[in-house]
Amino acid sequence: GDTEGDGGAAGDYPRAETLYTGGTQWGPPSTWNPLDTGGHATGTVGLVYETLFLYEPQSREYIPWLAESGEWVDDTTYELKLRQGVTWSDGEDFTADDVVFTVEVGKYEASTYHNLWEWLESAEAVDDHTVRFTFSQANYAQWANWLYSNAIVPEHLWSERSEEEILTGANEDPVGTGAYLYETHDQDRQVWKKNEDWWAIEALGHEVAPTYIVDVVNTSNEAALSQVLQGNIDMNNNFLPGIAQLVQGGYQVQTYYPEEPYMIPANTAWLVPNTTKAPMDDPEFRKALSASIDMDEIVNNVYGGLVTEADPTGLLPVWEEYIDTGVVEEYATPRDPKVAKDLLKEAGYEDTDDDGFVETPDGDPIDLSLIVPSGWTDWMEAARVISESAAEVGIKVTADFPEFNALVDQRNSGEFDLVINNERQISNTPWTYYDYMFRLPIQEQQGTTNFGRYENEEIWELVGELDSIPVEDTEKIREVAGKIQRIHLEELPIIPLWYNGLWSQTNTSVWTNWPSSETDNNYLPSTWRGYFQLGGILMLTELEPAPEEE
Amino acid sequence: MLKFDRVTKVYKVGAFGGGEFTAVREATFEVRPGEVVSLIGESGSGKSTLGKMALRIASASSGTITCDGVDVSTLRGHRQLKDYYRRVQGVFQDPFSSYNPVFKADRVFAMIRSEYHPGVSDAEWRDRVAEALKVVRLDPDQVLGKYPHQLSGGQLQRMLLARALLLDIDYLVADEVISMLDASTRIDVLNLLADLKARGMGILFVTHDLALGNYISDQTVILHKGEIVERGLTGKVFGDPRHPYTKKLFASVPQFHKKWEEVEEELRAREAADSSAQPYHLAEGQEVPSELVEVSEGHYVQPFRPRAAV
Amino acid sequence: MRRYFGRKIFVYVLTFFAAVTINWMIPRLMPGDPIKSRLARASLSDSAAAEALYDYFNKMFGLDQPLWQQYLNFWVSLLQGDLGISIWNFPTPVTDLIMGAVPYSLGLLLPSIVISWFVGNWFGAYAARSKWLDNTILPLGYVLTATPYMWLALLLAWSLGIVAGWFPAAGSYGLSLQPAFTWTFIASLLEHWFLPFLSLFLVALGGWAIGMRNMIIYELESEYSNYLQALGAPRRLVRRYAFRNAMLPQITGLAVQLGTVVAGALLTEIVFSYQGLGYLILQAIQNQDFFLLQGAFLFIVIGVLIANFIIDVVYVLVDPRVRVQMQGGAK
Amino acid sequence: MTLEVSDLRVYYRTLRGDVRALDGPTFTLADGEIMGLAGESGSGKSTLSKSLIRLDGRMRYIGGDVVLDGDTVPVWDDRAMNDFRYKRISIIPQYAMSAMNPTRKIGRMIAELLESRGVRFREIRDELHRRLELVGLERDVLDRYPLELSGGMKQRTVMVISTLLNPSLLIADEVTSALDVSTQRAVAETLVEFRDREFVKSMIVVTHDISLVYQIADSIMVMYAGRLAEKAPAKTIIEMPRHPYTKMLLDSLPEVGVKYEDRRLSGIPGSPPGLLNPPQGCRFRDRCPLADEQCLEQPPFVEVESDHHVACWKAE
Amino acid sequence: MTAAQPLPDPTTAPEEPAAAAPEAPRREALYFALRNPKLIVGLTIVLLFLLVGLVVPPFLEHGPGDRYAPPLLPPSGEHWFGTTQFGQDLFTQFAYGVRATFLVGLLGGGIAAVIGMTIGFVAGYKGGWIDEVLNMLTNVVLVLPTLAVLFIIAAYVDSYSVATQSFFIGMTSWPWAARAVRSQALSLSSRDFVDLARLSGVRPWKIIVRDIAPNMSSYLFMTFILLFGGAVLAAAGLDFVGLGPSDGMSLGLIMHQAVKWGALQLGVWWWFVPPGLGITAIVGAMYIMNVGLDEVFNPKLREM
Ligand SMILES: Nc1ncnc2c1ncn2[C@@H]1O[C@H](COP(=O)(O)OP(=O)(O)OP(=O)(O)O)[C@@H](O)[C@H]1O
Ligand SMILES: Nc1ncnc2c1ncn2[C@@H]1O[C@H](COP(=O)(O)OP(=O)(O)OP(=O)(O)O)[C@@H](O)[C@H]1O
Ligand SMILES: [Mg+2]
Ligand SMILES: [Mg+2]
Repeated sequence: GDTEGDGGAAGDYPRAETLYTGGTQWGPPSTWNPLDTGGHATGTVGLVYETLFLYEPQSREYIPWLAESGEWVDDTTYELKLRQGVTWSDGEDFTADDVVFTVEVGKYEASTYHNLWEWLESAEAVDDHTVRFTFSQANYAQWANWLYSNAIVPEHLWSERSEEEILTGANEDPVGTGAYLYETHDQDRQVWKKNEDWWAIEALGHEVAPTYIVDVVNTSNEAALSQVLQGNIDMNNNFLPGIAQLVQGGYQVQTYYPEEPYMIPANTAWLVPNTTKAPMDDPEFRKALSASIDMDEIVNNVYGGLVTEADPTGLLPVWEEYIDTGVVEEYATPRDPKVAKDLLKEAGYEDTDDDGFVETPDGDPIDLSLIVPSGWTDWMEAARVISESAAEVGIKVTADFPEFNALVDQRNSGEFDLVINNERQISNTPWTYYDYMFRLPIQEQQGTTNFGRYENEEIWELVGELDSIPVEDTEKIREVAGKIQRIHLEELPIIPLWYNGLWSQTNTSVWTNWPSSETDNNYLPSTWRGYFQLGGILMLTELEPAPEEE
Repeated sequence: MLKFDRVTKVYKVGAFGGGEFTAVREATFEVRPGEVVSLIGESGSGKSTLGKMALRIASASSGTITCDGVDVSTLRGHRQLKDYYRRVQGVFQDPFSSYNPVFKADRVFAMIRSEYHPGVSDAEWRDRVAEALKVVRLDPDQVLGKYPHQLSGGQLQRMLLARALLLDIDYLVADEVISMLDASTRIDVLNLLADLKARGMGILFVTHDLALGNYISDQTVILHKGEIVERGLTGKVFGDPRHPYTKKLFASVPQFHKKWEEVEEELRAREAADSSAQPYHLAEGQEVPSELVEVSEGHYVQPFRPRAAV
Repeated sequence: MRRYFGRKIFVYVLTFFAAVTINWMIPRLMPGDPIKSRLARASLSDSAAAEALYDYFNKMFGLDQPLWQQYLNFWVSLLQGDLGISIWNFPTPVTDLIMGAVPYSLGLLLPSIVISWFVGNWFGAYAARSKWLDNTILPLGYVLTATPYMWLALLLAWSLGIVAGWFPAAGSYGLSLQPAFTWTFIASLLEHWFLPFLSLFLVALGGWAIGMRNMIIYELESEYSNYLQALGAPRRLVRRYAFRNAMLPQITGLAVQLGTVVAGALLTEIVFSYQGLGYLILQAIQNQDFFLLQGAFLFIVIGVLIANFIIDVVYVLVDPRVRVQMQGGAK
Repeated sequence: MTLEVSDLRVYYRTLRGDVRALDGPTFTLADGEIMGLAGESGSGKSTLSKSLIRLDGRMRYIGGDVVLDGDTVPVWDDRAMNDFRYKRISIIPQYAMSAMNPTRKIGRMIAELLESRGVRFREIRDELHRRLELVGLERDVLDRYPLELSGGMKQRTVMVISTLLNPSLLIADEVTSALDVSTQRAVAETLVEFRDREFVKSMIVVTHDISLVYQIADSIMVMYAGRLAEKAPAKTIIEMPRHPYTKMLLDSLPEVGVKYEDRRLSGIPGSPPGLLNPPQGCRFRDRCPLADEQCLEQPPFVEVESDHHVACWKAE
Repeated sequence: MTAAQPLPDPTTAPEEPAAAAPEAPRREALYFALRNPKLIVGLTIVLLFLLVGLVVPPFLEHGPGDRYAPPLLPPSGEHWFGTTQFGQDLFTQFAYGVRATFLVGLLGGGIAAVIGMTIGFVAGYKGGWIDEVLNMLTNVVLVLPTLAVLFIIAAYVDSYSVATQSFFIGMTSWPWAARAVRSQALSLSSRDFVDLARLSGVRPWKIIVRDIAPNMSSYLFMTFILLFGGAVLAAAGLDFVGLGPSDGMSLGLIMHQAVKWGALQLGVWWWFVPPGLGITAIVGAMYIMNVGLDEVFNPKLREM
């Protein structure tokens, strides 16, 4: 037998018309509920269910999608015009009722966007294609984010469902408006089939290239790597080790950038100190720790150049325009062991007992544990580097690798010393990042934000202010962001490390014209959850079948 | 006096403890000091079981075994048992397996020393061992410091007897002590037992060889399938066997000067004399009682049906 | 005989109970919270929603109840055949997940156990008392048994899979296929099955060959072999008898080895990304999916117990010694 | 004359050299003769009996001839011996209790054994049944496993199996040692019966129990340390032994009726020499009360009277 | 994982009564030991690896985790076993891994041996209801799929060490040993010398330790070897799926990392071949040594 046969003509899905993706789904597809944001099968949102807008981060553009347009008619009222001629895959029309229904799902306490209703007062259908939203407080940034993040579900099918079914039901046989239809699934794959009646074909002239999309369940990165190399998977969105060698090795494997860093930065990996514990409650110590880290080692040796060092503010390159360079220049602590040592000395951290490690000014020994989930090999290596470089300046940090669950437990309850985290992704606004960094009030369990439990009312107010600036007002945003950045850099409650890539490796043997810095297909090459509406769907329209070989 | 009173032993049998098997049923007899009692029976008749019960290696299912009035089943704990073994000892059938092959043979003495005579000095101990070996007619130089496989069966068996002597015992259970030995060495061990008897020791001599039993014993107990079928003074049992099983045994013993047929002839002759009604004859349908019937003084026989079997 | 099986069944029930309890208990006593991790993976932006969801799921999985209650509930629903819902793969019932994986695991295990047992015994029997076979097969056998399952799997995946490209190195069937009764599908299934099977087969093979070789030497030296030879029976007959008798302990050996082989299969499945129970268990562990873990483990335990029971029965059937002894007729 | 053995030497190979377990016995066995082979443990009785049918892995044929009914028995050649085995020479092994395959029904085992020797089982089945009956066994033992039989039954079954092809020579090695007296007698008498019915022509009965062998044997041969000491008709051996060893041996055996108080018997002091490097000359020398200079030389095994052979210088 | 193969039928005691063997068993054993190629080869390999594990690490300049060399170098004079993706020296890792392997084998095998032997001896010697209960316990643990149990335990025990791992492995892998030892002890305790020891007033545990155990010392040793091998393989399995000890280096862990970092796909054979080979060699050599020992102690297995 030959392996090529697997992907060859013998199969049920013609190879030339099928796109194989992988790297997002870590277990058998089990739910097609777009409201189950963590669990739904890859493509449920994006391919089947669609959002009102898309947001293209590279060009910072909001692209009207199910909505034709939307605008703030006054400070607290937003009016949305819906696209006409959009139909659900069961033939029903897409209307304002669907949007209102979807927004109102947020009234359920367990809805992922329940907090929307803290500042949204009402959503009403003005007519079939107009929806008016009335807010008690206009959080422009969040609202813009909501508009492109959340998929609309059909009211005519969902309104009869119970709360439980809406929020957690498996929604087999999903009915959406999108470019693809549910075909089948199995333990190890999800198959989508092209929707020939997709509204965008006519309305926007977009046509997705693959007839079938088979999203393969990831069992391991290694297995995925094999599949990519053999051309069995066309696009994989996982961290694959050694990809640098492969891109240059003539395997028909491509990444967004043909050379370092190969990937588009997609999120920031942070070193989160627990600011409620000494000595991490001391900004000077935090800065010294940050300064000690040998980022070159991590970037070059651990990742082999696959990532880049993060900006001192931690903001992603897509938010470059919001970075106040002046502030950064003035307040950022350079990464330099000497600086670290000086900082320590000035703040009174000295090695009083001659064990090679500094003690607190009170003379207490310092022995910190840096936790990273067991099995996350790249992070484990990085943690080791941090531990080593901290030791170099005299800070004792031990890398520990608990199981992921144990780590979540420690992290959420604030029992840890140091943890690495990268939970927030690219978005339309740096607000999402600052919300993640500084959210107040601190709860007993910090489930999603501010794991370091950093309490600073001032900065949290500034974050709120940022939210209430219209998204077009870049000037104003930069100004407020600058203030935040200054406090952040002065206090350094959370230490940016590197930009994690938007891991994407593509094989050109069946499909070409993949997104690349070299061509004009610059859409984000990803099937990650939430990325179809960041341009992933448009990428599919740009794909071209590879010319016949042989 | 080592006294067995209605002793019964039931074993669990079948690979998984399914059934029960009565190895000894209601055995009653006694061993007096200065007397050899031979326990004769075919293989599996329960001889060793009786011996082991006397030695407390196995426990009786019912009935009592008393040693000079003390019920051995009441001996509790390590101390009491140890005291008991100071007075009652055993020697087993297979001299080779009675020694731990990885140690030197004289370890059997060392064990006695460490358990019973920890205070004795080396020199004195050596003397005592030499003394005991002299009694069993062994040369210390020849047997000490050697491994069991370097010694002959007779030597090993005699060392075991010497070991028992180190304890100054009153009773000895000798379980087929000579069956593994060669004809030429057997008799020496047998003579040795007889000498011990003369020193006042009570010996329970287990054997399946009638000739050997006859040679040294005062009392004879014939065991058949766990039951005593005949017992009494050796002279009487051998001279005037009554029970059909005993007779059958006699008829089967190979002898030098008589062929089997001749022996059978003799027995048949006696049979005729015995055919008149006897107190130990059972009527048709009568159960076998547990008590033996006294035929003449000191000679008991289990009641049986006449003509039942030879 | 009834008593014997009664006893065996008692041990099995006890084992089952102990195993299931251990498996129920350990994850729950350990740090971490599956719901929290599930939510953490979902990267919710809103902590209030997260909390509400947390409560919601907790209630749904019954994790809000006191431990003893959970334990009781567990047995009650277990006896009703309900293994609960997977947390990791919410909302798929655990039974579905397991049923999806079991055919693949069995498909690997049964052939590799059975074939290796027969072939191994055959080789071992041949090796015994033949100098050069003994010197070639034996060391090979030892190397094979000493080989970690996953390493052999890696070597095979790398050499025959990746380098030579003869067999696929991962997956259970071709990506372009749907399960169906077509030749293409079956061919693809077999192609994917072969390497994992081979690695399990090879490791087990060595053990059997060695075991057999040792056993048969004892048998060939036994009294009955000597007697047969003294009566001029040909070597063939003597060997046949010895082989048969040496097989018998190997049957019990099979029971003892079963756990090991299952463990090996788990590792092999992981190497080959084969969608059997091994992969499920690994996922369940990583996601602290109590219910799936319980289910998968339960399945393995039941499987091993049933297999053991079958072996017990077979043993009694084929070995007259045991049978006769069991009827209490030892003498 | 059935069997002629002359100067047969079979040694065991061991690390420390050869154990000369069988060092040149020469004797003959007449048609219809049952010969008892007695001697101390380790005197080479089993070695002799094994040499006549199959040398095991460690036995080494050194020299000597064996002639059966005029044909030379190639004891050194395992393959060639197959023609003799079972058909002309048969053995009841020392451990008859475990001589049968525990997992085969006895009947089936016999059938397979016979077929493998080129004998049609069907043709011999009736004879088999007859012989089983003769030794007092039901036919249905053939449908049983060895485990289900008692020791005596197993012993008799093996006897029947071994003699089924009417060999001219049967070797019975310690066939009665593990049995109790009554079974012992039955088995011993069966042996005689087999000879009388001419199932076998002649027989060597190995035992260390002289009184037993006296009951059935026509002649008795006594071995000592790998050599022959004495061979004579049974009665002669018992009543007029010539070899000092035989004498002492007989003197040490208690009989029913002899009591310690009446007559104290005594054993033979000392122990037999090791066979690894046996001393030159008469091997009984060290234990013999009559030994002198002459005994440093090996005494020949000579016929001192008709049918009475002794290996002793002192045998008058 | 339990033993790779069962010991020969335990009812045939390796040491037979020395009645017919006039030669000193010990001296004879030594004689055969020195001439048994299996034993010699096995022992040599084991000792070689032991040497690597014990002697080499202290002489190494770098730790097993040090990233100091260029990544993914194939084996060369400087880096005997090549380097990893991170520029770690694989020979260094290997040496440390071998050390851990022996540690796990000794500890895990040792714990299993202690438990198994204790239970086996007590059950075999005491008999009666104690035997019944212990047998039941043994059967229960025997039927448990141990690796699956280990998976569960390892997964949920927070960061643990090689010693902890060995402990768990030991706790789960003893049953077959207990069974084997029990049947041996059972047949030994029916030997007369045990009765004789009892008659000498020796306490039961002393009888077990002083009389029964020495008689099966070779058997016990062989049991230990098999347990050792089983523990090493089990640990390798755990390490391989990433459930190994959180600190330190082991051969299984090297394989784990090799696989994680795509060594198979990148053709970096020197990353995953040596560690597996190391395990196979150590365990295989142990097993071969075991046959050798078996032959030494078991006259029947010897070929002359
Ligand atoms: N531990 C045991 N469990 C079950 N049955 C036993 C046990 N020990 C002995 N028996 C049985 O009890 C009966 C009597 O055994 P015992 O050893 O007392 O016989 P014996 O007369 O000494 O025989 P032998 O002459 O063979 O030594 C035998 O049938 C034997 O099988
Ligand atoms: N396999 C062997 N290796 C070495 N020596 C052996 C072997 N078998 C027997 N011998 C020795 O050969 C001699 C004769 O042994 P054989 O078995 O013929 O004696 P035997 O007269 O049959 O004794 P027994 O009455 O105990 O059966 C003995 O000294 C014995 O130690
Ligand atoms: Mg007995
Ligand atoms: Mg013999």
